[in-house]
Amino acid sequence: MNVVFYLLAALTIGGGLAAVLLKHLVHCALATTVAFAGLALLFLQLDAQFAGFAQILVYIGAVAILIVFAILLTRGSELPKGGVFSPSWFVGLVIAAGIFAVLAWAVLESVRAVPQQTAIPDVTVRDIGNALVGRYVLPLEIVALLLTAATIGAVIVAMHEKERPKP
Amino acid sequence: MANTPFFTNFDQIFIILRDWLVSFLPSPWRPAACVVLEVIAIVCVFPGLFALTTVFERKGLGRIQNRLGPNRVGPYGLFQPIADGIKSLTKEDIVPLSANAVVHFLAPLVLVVTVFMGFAVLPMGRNMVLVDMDAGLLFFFAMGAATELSVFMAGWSSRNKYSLLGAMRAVAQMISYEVVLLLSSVAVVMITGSLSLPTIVAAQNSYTGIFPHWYIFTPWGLAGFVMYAIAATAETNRSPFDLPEGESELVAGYHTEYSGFKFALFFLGEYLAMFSISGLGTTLFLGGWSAPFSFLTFIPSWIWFFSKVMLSIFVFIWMRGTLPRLRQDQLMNFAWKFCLPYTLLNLIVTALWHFMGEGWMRWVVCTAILVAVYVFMGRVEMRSEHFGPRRYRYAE
Amino acid sequence: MTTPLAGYLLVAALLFAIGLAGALVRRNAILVLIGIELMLNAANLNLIAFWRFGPHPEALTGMMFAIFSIAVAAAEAAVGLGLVISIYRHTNITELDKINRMKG
Amino acid sequence: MQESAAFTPQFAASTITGLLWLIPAMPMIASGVIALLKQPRRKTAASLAIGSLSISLMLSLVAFCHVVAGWAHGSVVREFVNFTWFRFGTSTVDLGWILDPLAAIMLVMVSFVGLLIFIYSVGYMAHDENFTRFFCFMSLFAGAMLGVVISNSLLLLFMCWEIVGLTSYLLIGFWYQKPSPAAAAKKAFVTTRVGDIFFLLGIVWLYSQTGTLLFYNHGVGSLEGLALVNLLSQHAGLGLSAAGAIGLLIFAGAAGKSGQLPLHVWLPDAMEGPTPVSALIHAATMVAAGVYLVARVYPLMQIGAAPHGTTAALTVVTWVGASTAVFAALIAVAQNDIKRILAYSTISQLGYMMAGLGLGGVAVGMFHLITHAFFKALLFLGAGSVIHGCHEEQDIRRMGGLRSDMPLTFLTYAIGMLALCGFPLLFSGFWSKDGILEAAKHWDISKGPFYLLVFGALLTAFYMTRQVCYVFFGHWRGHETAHESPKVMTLPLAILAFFTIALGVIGTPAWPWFHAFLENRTASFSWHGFAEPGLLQLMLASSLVVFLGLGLGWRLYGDKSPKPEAPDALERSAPWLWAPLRDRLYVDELYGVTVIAFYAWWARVADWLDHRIWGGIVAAIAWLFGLWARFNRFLDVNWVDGGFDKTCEELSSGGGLLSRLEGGRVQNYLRILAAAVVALVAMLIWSSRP
Repeated sequence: MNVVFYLLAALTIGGGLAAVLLKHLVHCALATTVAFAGLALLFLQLDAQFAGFAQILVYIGAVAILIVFAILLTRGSELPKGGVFSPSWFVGLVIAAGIFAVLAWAVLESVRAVPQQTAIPDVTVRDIGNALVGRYVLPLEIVALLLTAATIGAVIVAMHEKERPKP
Repeated sequence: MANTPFFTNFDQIFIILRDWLVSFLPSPWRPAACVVLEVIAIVCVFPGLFALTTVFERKGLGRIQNRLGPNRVGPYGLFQPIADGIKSLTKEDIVPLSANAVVHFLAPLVLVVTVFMGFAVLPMGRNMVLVDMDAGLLFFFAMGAATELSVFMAGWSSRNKYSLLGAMRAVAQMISYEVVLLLSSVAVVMITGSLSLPTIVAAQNSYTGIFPHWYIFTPWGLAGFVMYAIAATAETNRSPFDLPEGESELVAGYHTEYSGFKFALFFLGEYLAMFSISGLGTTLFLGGWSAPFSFLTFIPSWIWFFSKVMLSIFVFIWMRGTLPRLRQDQLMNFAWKFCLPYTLLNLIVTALWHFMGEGWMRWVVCTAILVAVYVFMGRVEMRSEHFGPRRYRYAE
Repeated sequence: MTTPLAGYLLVAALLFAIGLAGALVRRNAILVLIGIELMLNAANLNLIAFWRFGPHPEALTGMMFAIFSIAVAAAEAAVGLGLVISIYRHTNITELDKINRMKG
Repeated sequence: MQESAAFTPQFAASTITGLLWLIPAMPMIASGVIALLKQPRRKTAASLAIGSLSISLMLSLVAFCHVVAGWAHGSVVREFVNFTWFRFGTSTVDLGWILDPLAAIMLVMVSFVGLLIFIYSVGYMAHDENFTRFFCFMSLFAGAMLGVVISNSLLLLFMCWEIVGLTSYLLIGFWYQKPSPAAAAKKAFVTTRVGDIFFLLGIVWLYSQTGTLLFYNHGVGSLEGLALVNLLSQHAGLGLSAAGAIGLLIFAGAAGKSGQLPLHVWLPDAMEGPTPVSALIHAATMVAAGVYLVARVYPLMQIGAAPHGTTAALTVVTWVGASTAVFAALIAVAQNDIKRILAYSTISQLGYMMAGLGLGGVAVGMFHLITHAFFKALLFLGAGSVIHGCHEEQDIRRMGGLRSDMPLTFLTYAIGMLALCGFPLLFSGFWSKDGILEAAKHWDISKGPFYLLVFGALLTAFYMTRQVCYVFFGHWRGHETAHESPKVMTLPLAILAFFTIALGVIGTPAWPWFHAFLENRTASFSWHGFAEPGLLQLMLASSLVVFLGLGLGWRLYGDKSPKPEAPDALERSAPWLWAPLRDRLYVDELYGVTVIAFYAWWARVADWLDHRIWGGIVAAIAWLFGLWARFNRFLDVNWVDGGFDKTCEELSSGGGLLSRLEGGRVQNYLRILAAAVVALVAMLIWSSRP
């Protein structure tokens, strides 16, 4: 618990809030990027260097760009006529608040029971690599398969539909 | 000879200088002061190099195009960058009326900052690296990925169709070639077994006879380096892959609406990206700061590093002077249908190289596979109509 | 907030709630996807925090989970956005409350 | 060996042995690549196939030279590389490859003949639209055949063996749109499968007895001392040792592949495939694989024999071979299809090889295999050239006089025919057949095989003369004029013809280089080889037999050019003999009335059971249920429906209410999900409070 943590938490939460609340979709996407970056920095603060950099590489380098592309391809950068929030936004807000309340309650109730490790874990990239191709090789291969399938699926879904002759 | 105190001191002169400066401070402050000093050094040296390179590029292009290049300001036009700098600082900073001001302002900053971050993990000489991160290469690429966002921000916030088109082209191109860039570097990681750049250099810093063990002198290393160089050219939007800035079509691409100092920042950012990507290429394939022959090790390591980087910059300039621009579809097809498969193959070959063990066999087999596939893909696959001349539907 | 772990968990919970709120209250499908990404990220933060402060960080379980989750999230984003684009091509809308037909 | 990692072969052997796997791998890779090519990429396909096989040939030649050099310097001539494929429990399954004289000779032969036939096919298949598919299969075949040759493990051999069988099936049925090739392919596949069942049984037995399937493995392989002694000491009944019994089972597999007597029926029908296939697979290489297999496991069959003695297993091999030789030769006399005659001739010659193996050892049989491969490939390719030149005509009665129309084909065909007949001194076939006859003469057990084989030689000369007279002499009786084939087809003919003559040099009694090489002795040239007692007389006798056959043939058929519809010369003089021969001695019919009839009967029984017994039961049950259903309907219509109608109305109105929940609005779902989560988590925490 120190200043850095509070700053990063504020950055992340602020980014997240902006992402949800801003009107303009591109602004939302950029705010999401801020939230992603804040999270990556939080990862670094948790001594998870590899995960942090992977987060930057994947989320800022790929997912954010993907979102931006999607926004521009769907003309999402123009403001919709019927407002950006759904008519029943209040219900959603209440539910989300309920979720937070329940989660925070759970955290505060149970966190004392968890033993805490304070020493910085000595984990190198080599360890992660060895674990990936050792103990976690099956998940790794499944993820590889999933990514391939997702790539092909995304291409097929987004591909131009062929003109079908009208019957 | 290389071990004599004089040469060692000369090699480590910056380290010694830093330690000497820091020794004036109380010891608890020293580590922080070290970092500050190093950051100052990087922030001073590379923009200085950038200034030099602009002159170098304009003169070089001038020679290629059979003209003189800048020669009015100072001896041989050497003070030209100072004049340019003063000009861009004093020009009016125009922000278009409909532009999204905040994003428009942030874009060049994000670009320059992320590009500067990349230098943090580059070893520029023996012991000369800002942070020796365990995951240095990943950090470098993470920072490289962040630059794409700044390009998009610049293009979108300008509210100009040319800017937006240029930005979309640039982002699409950078994403496509980033895959190739990353995968061609992974080959090196596979052999070295480390993502730390100083470790990668150290792995190449040994000699057989007088010849060094640089990775470019292996079949997979050469193939990887060629792929890396192509991807780096595309990644930095340099000719012949400079479509995002193609002035004949897009005015100036995503920074059309920038002027004055913000434009200078974009300019700086692009050149810095060029330096950092050349530095990474040097580190990965050309032995980083190690000398090209064992009898030249007495020359300080940082001189080698910077000469290799400047050599790559020269190649960039040379290509800009000689090659015509590609078309967008050719560019994308080339990335996804040639570079990517070939880089993946290179990874397999690298694994083969590793598992075949020492001996001449692996040289023959790896070279044969790479050359055969290169010829096959180049001659057979690239022959299809996507890569050939475009058929104009109405002009013929 | 007596321990650092609780702080990270609370940040994660808040981010999760924000993401959920985004997914629930916005009309645009892309924004819903952004909300889902935020929720996934909050989960990742939880995983990393538990890895860091848990009893066996050298086992790497939480870290691995987070890395795989990042990879899966990338796939999810690609497919999700592909779907959004495809639906937009088909119907010219991206507002979720108007997309309620069960067939094409 | 056992400690090493699973995928790292031991490269203790020389470099060429370490690289031996490349020889089969090249054509296989080429086949895979060709399979991916588009149909019109003919040139690419052909050059890939031919190029890969040329590389294999070069590597084979290097390997051959390596072995010859090792043999000449008296050093080790058997090298092998073994590795563990997989392990279960403590036992491992090892694979490996081997380089020894036997493998080296076969390698060179297969890749050389294969290459020539590939080149020939470029011309022969030029107008076929499935050109690429053809070369894909051919390459796969070549790869698998080379794999059979180099494998040092019975399992690996079996795998390649089955691929060879598969490609044979695919290539026989290459023109599957016609019914007869499709049927022939099926017949070949099923028939050889019968042999392979026995082969597999032999493999399993061998593995259970010795725990390894490697042939040679530093003294612990299944063909080496310890394992053999162990096998010999066990009795398998019928006076056989386990070694002999396993050998016989493996021989059954070989018999299936090589068309030995009970299982020969598929080979003549296999001629429905394209002619290069007949030449490569069903004459030169694949059918010889059986002979090669027997030669490979020869130690299993031979163990326990006294010096110059024999074993029960070898006796069986001999008798089967000798009877096949005569049996097939008899049938060949009365056939009219040019390729069918050659097919029966192949069966007959395979019988000679088997008999040679049983009588005189590996070298005698293998020498005939090699020489036969060349001249039979030559004959088939010549036949293909004739068929091609006569516009796909295969009936020899509708040819004639091609001597002047196709001079080059005639010349080479004549060379091949004389070699097959065993024309004295000049041709390789003479020397190899003579070796078998000599071995038969010295056999102690019975003189039966000797007489059978001599009779076979007479028949061979006779039917080949008949064929040549029909095809090349007399005058043209076909429809359109014949023409000579293109260069790409005649060149392989000329090369094969050259080797048909030249190969005889390495196996004469004066300089038995081939036999010495296979048996790892030193070879020296001396005329004293002929001085062996009885040898010259035997040579004279067999020459006389050949001349008798040739003369008889010429007397009956020479230059006469009978009408296509007219009865055959032999038919006129001996119709009682002709009919059974023309009908292939009724073997197919025998199988038809025994095996197939039995199966058909059994199928009819099953059908009857299905219809009457099981069907009856089912019908009865169905009837009962029908009754029950009628009763139910009565209940439904009168009592239940009214209640249901009411319920349905209620349900549909309630469903209308519920369907608002499932409105296809994703966010509603998410909302309900999240609310449920809130409720559940709250319950969970509440209930677990202390």
